[in-house]
Amino acid sequence: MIHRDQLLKIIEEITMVIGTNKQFLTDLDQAIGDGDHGINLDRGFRAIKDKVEAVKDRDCGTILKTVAMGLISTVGGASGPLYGTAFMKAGQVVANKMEISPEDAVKIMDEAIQGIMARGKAAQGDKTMLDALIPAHEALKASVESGEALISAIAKAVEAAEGGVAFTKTIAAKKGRANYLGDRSIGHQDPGATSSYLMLKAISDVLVREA
Amino acid sequence: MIHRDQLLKIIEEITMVIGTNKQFLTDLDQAIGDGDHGINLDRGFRAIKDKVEAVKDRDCGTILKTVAMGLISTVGGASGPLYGTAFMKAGQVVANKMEISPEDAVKIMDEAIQGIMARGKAAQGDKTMLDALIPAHEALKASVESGEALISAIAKAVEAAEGGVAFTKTIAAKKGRANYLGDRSIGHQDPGATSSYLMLKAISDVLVREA
Amino acid sequence: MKKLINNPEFVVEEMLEGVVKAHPKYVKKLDGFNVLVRANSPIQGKVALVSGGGSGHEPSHGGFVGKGMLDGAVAGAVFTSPTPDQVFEAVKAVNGGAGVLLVVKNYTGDIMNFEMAAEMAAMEDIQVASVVVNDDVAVENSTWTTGRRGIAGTVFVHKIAGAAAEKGKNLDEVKAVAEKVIENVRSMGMSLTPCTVPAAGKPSFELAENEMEMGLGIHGEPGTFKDVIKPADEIAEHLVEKILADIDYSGSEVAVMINGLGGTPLMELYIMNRKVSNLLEEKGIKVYKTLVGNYMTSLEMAGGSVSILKLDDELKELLDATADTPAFVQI
Amino acid sequence: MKKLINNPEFVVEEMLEGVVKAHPKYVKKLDGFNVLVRANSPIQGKVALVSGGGSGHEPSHGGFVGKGMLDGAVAGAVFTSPTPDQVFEAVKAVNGGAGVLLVVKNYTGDIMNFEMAAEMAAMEDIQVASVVVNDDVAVENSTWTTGRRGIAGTVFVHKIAGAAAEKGKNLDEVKAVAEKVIENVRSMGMSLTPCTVPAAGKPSFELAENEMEMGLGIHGEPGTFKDVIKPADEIAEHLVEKILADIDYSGSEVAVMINGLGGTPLMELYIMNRKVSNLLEEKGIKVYKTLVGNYMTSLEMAGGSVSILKLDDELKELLDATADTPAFVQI
Ligand SMILES: Nc1ncnc2c1ncn2[C@@H]1O[C@H](COP(=O)(O)OP(=O)(O)O)[C@@H](O)[C@H]1O
Ligand SMILES: Nc1ncnc2c1ncn2[C@@H]1O[C@H](COP(=O)(O)OP(=O)(O)O)[C@@H](O)[C@H]1O
Ligand SMILES: [Mg+2]
Ligand SMILES: [Mg+2]
Ligand SMILES: [Mg+2]
Ligand SMILES: [Mg+2]
Repeated sequence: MIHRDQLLKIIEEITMVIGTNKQFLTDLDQAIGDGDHGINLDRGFRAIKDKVEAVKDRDCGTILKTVAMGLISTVGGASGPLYGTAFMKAGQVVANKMEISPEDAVKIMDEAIQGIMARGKAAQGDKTMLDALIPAHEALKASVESGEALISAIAKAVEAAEGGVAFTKTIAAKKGRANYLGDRSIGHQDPGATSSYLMLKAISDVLVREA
Repeated sequence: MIHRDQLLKIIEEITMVIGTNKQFLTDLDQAIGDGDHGINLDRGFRAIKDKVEAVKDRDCGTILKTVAMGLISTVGGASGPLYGTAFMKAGQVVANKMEISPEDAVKIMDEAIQGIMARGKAAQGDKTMLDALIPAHEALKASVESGEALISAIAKAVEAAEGGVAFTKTIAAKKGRANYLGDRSIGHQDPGATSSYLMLKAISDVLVREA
Repeated sequence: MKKLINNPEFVVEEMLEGVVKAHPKYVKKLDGFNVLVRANSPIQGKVALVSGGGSGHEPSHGGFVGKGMLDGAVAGAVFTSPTPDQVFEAVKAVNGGAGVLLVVKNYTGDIMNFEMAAEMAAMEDIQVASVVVNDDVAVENSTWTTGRRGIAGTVFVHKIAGAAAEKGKNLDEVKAVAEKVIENVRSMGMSLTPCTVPAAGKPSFELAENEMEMGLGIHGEPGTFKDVIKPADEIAEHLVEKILADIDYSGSEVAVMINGLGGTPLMELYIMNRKVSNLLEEKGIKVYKTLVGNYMTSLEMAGGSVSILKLDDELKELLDATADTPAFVQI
Repeated sequence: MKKLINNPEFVVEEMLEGVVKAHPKYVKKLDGFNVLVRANSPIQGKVALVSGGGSGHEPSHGGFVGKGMLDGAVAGAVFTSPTPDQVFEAVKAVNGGAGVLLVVKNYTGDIMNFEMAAEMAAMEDIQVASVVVNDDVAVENSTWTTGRRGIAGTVFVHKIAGAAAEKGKNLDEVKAVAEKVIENVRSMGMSLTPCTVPAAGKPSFELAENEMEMGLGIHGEPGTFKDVIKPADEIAEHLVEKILADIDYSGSEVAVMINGLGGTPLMELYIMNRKVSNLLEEKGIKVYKTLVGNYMTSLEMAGGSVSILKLDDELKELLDATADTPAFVQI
């Protein structure tokens, strides 16, 4: 179970991790995109701080939707609507709930991925954030269904996401700006897959720390 | 005496020397001007070649006026009208003559300097070509009046011009583009004074070689 | 990073303030949003055009807000698509009851953010239509990929669709003419130097002293390939060939745009135009109109793009129509 | 040297060809001369304006040939005053019997070459008058020196004197209004990078990554002093202060030009304008009109200049008059 207060810590942790990796994500995006991914996400997560603070006593759904709206109205670019949609879908899954069950977590990732795919029209193997999120979701789902504790299920998801990030190095992009480079994008890891991995890692880190 | 055929050789020599020093003069002009003095003069002297060729059987005056017109219509900038005027005045001194006497040479330099001053409104000490030409004229005049041979009188003029060039390093420009730099022009030798020195040196070299 | 700026975080806001100070007769800024609209917006009964995208492409798009072109321009962060709420505000501010056409360049971010704004507008019963410009032949078109980018050819869409709206055409008609422009315009660009996003603080890519990037977009991303710098004529030849290979312009009249990326002097753009113009003449393609200048830039990047638009009588008339905006005036 | 050129020796000729190909309705080139004149030159009974100078300042001056501005523009080699015969050809080609005004920028070379052209014209009984623009306050004015340079403020002379000529004023009147502009306009510039004359092949001066040149002209020459790069607002403050120290603008209405030197993006020029505009407002000087863009450049140099012109009713009316040229159109 992830309690509302843990969710708030997770959001803080993500904000911090994105801040620390702002330059790294931007550098990745300079190599095959337009060099703003870290700047975009950092601007977005810094902007949600006060908004989340204002709803910190509400349910998980409200908090996640607040994050969603905040990202949508400050990030821009491709990642803004995509992460915005993902958090929006996540919020719908846990509307009115004060805690997130392992099953909820699986559902959240499922819905988030569906949302991203509907909005961005990309598929696995297009060298996007989906290449981190889909394997992570599969790992999470398998672990939860086999009765593993959430903390270790999420650790597996993080591992799978990391593998997904590594995989993006081996392929050419079919979606996003990196697509314009054709085969020149091979050899570079996808910035969005990397930020997705970092967010999952942040979740895992908070759960471990709080355990 | 400088015979018409020697005059033609002198013009060729000047053309060559300007060509060889194109970059040097341009570098000097980059330091305190707009970096085109060598390019300008080189363009001009290359352009007069055919025109002089066409009047090579005529008198010294015609040849010098041809040089003048050629420079005026191809050099541009400040040095175009100034050197153009100088050669024009020179041509007037030896109109219809097949050779140039030592006295003519003194008169030529005198008239050329007057012409440059009338056109450019500069005076000695303004950090221009005049700072090479005026001392050169004085040395030439003194030597010729004391009965020295033209070849050694011109050598003295070259020496004086060289001193004039060195002097331009010590002063701030009052005329030409270098003036805009204020005291920042101190320490740099004037490109126009340098090209004047190089032309006088070319004359001297031809006379020595032909002696 | 050498730039005439203050804080990299505020470049867009400060720029927009500077635009409004310079051109109060043309544009006003929506309070709290990075949106410029015509000073006399909304214009009742006229279809309104809204475009936008990341900043750093000036004068695109704010410079084209005015009579005969755009009604509103939305400015995202540098090279970053604006957010849906900003686009939505622009739509609301310019809507004069006859509907709003969104002119979107084909980038995943732009598409999604403008799409979300259109969804918001639809919920408030504002009639909205969209067109997507994808003129860049450097990128192969395919349904499996993102497809061709939208670059400088977009300015022709602003001009021509803007003229149609000004003439009183309805939303469907304005959209149809915008689509006709999009079908008939192709572009390709190249660069000699990278550019530096203020917030990033360092150049977007590296090029050796003798290298250039061919086939690149307007967001500082590298192109499709690196090459040694060639003479302008050879570069022009390559760009024109790629464009002509994409649609058949033979026997037709065209408009040409030689667009500078921001750091290249007009002298060089005109040298490019000389060759482009000669090449088209050789191929029997008649140049009806030529634009040379910085229309859709990439910060201070040196380089340029060539756009060619195939014209018919309708497009010619609209292209020739009067326009009065800060960056494009035509009598 | 990274440039979109072919042979450095032919940049001016090739550029002019490109201009004529792009703007045949506006300009034609005189055969055998680097001179652009209006397509319909000479215009009988109208005072004609001729300007020019070295090339590399595009769109100055050829871009301003057209209705309401110049009749002819003479293009010298890059940064080198054109020769007298070229200027003389321009004068002959545009003279419509009402005389010709030469608009000369205050450089020794320009002065002398235009002066010689005027002497040639006088010998053929063409009525010629000259004005010399010297707006650059970076250089101290003194009868012992070359005096202030002519820089971007010259464009105001073209616009306003051009409008007077178009209205049918005679040569004395046009000259008088040009002189009024010159008396009332001041400018100052700065740069972040040097520029490279194509034939020279290397930058005109060196600047460290954190340095800028203040008070420099438009020919790639260094400025009056080097400084560490400051925020745009401080730079704007320095430029405006120097200008305001030179003539008293207080209580008056002014036109402002934020001129880019060629390599600086519009974004930065607008950020500069924001501050310039605020400073003038604070001092009670009313900005009547603002121009922001590349009007008088220095090849690909990054940087800009600020020009301020004090207006009266006559100047306002002429500034507002219609103009139709390749680089400046006003309805
Ligand atoms: N259609 C898409 N579907 C899913 N993810 C995408 C899509 N397009 C881009 N992305 C992700 O967005 C990341 C880039 O985000 P960002 O740099 O913030 O936006 P932009 O590309 O607009 O500059 C890419 O690395 C990729 O992971
Ligand atoms: N008024 C003047 N009188 C005499 N010589 C001058 C004057 N102005 C400039 N010069 C000379 O011209 C030289 C510069 O020539 P050049 O670079 O060809 O022309 P520009 O200064 O127009 O670029 C200077 O070094 C100086 O010697
Ligand atoms: Mg990006
Ligand atoms: Mg010079
Ligand atoms: Mg982006
Ligand atoms: Mg010069």
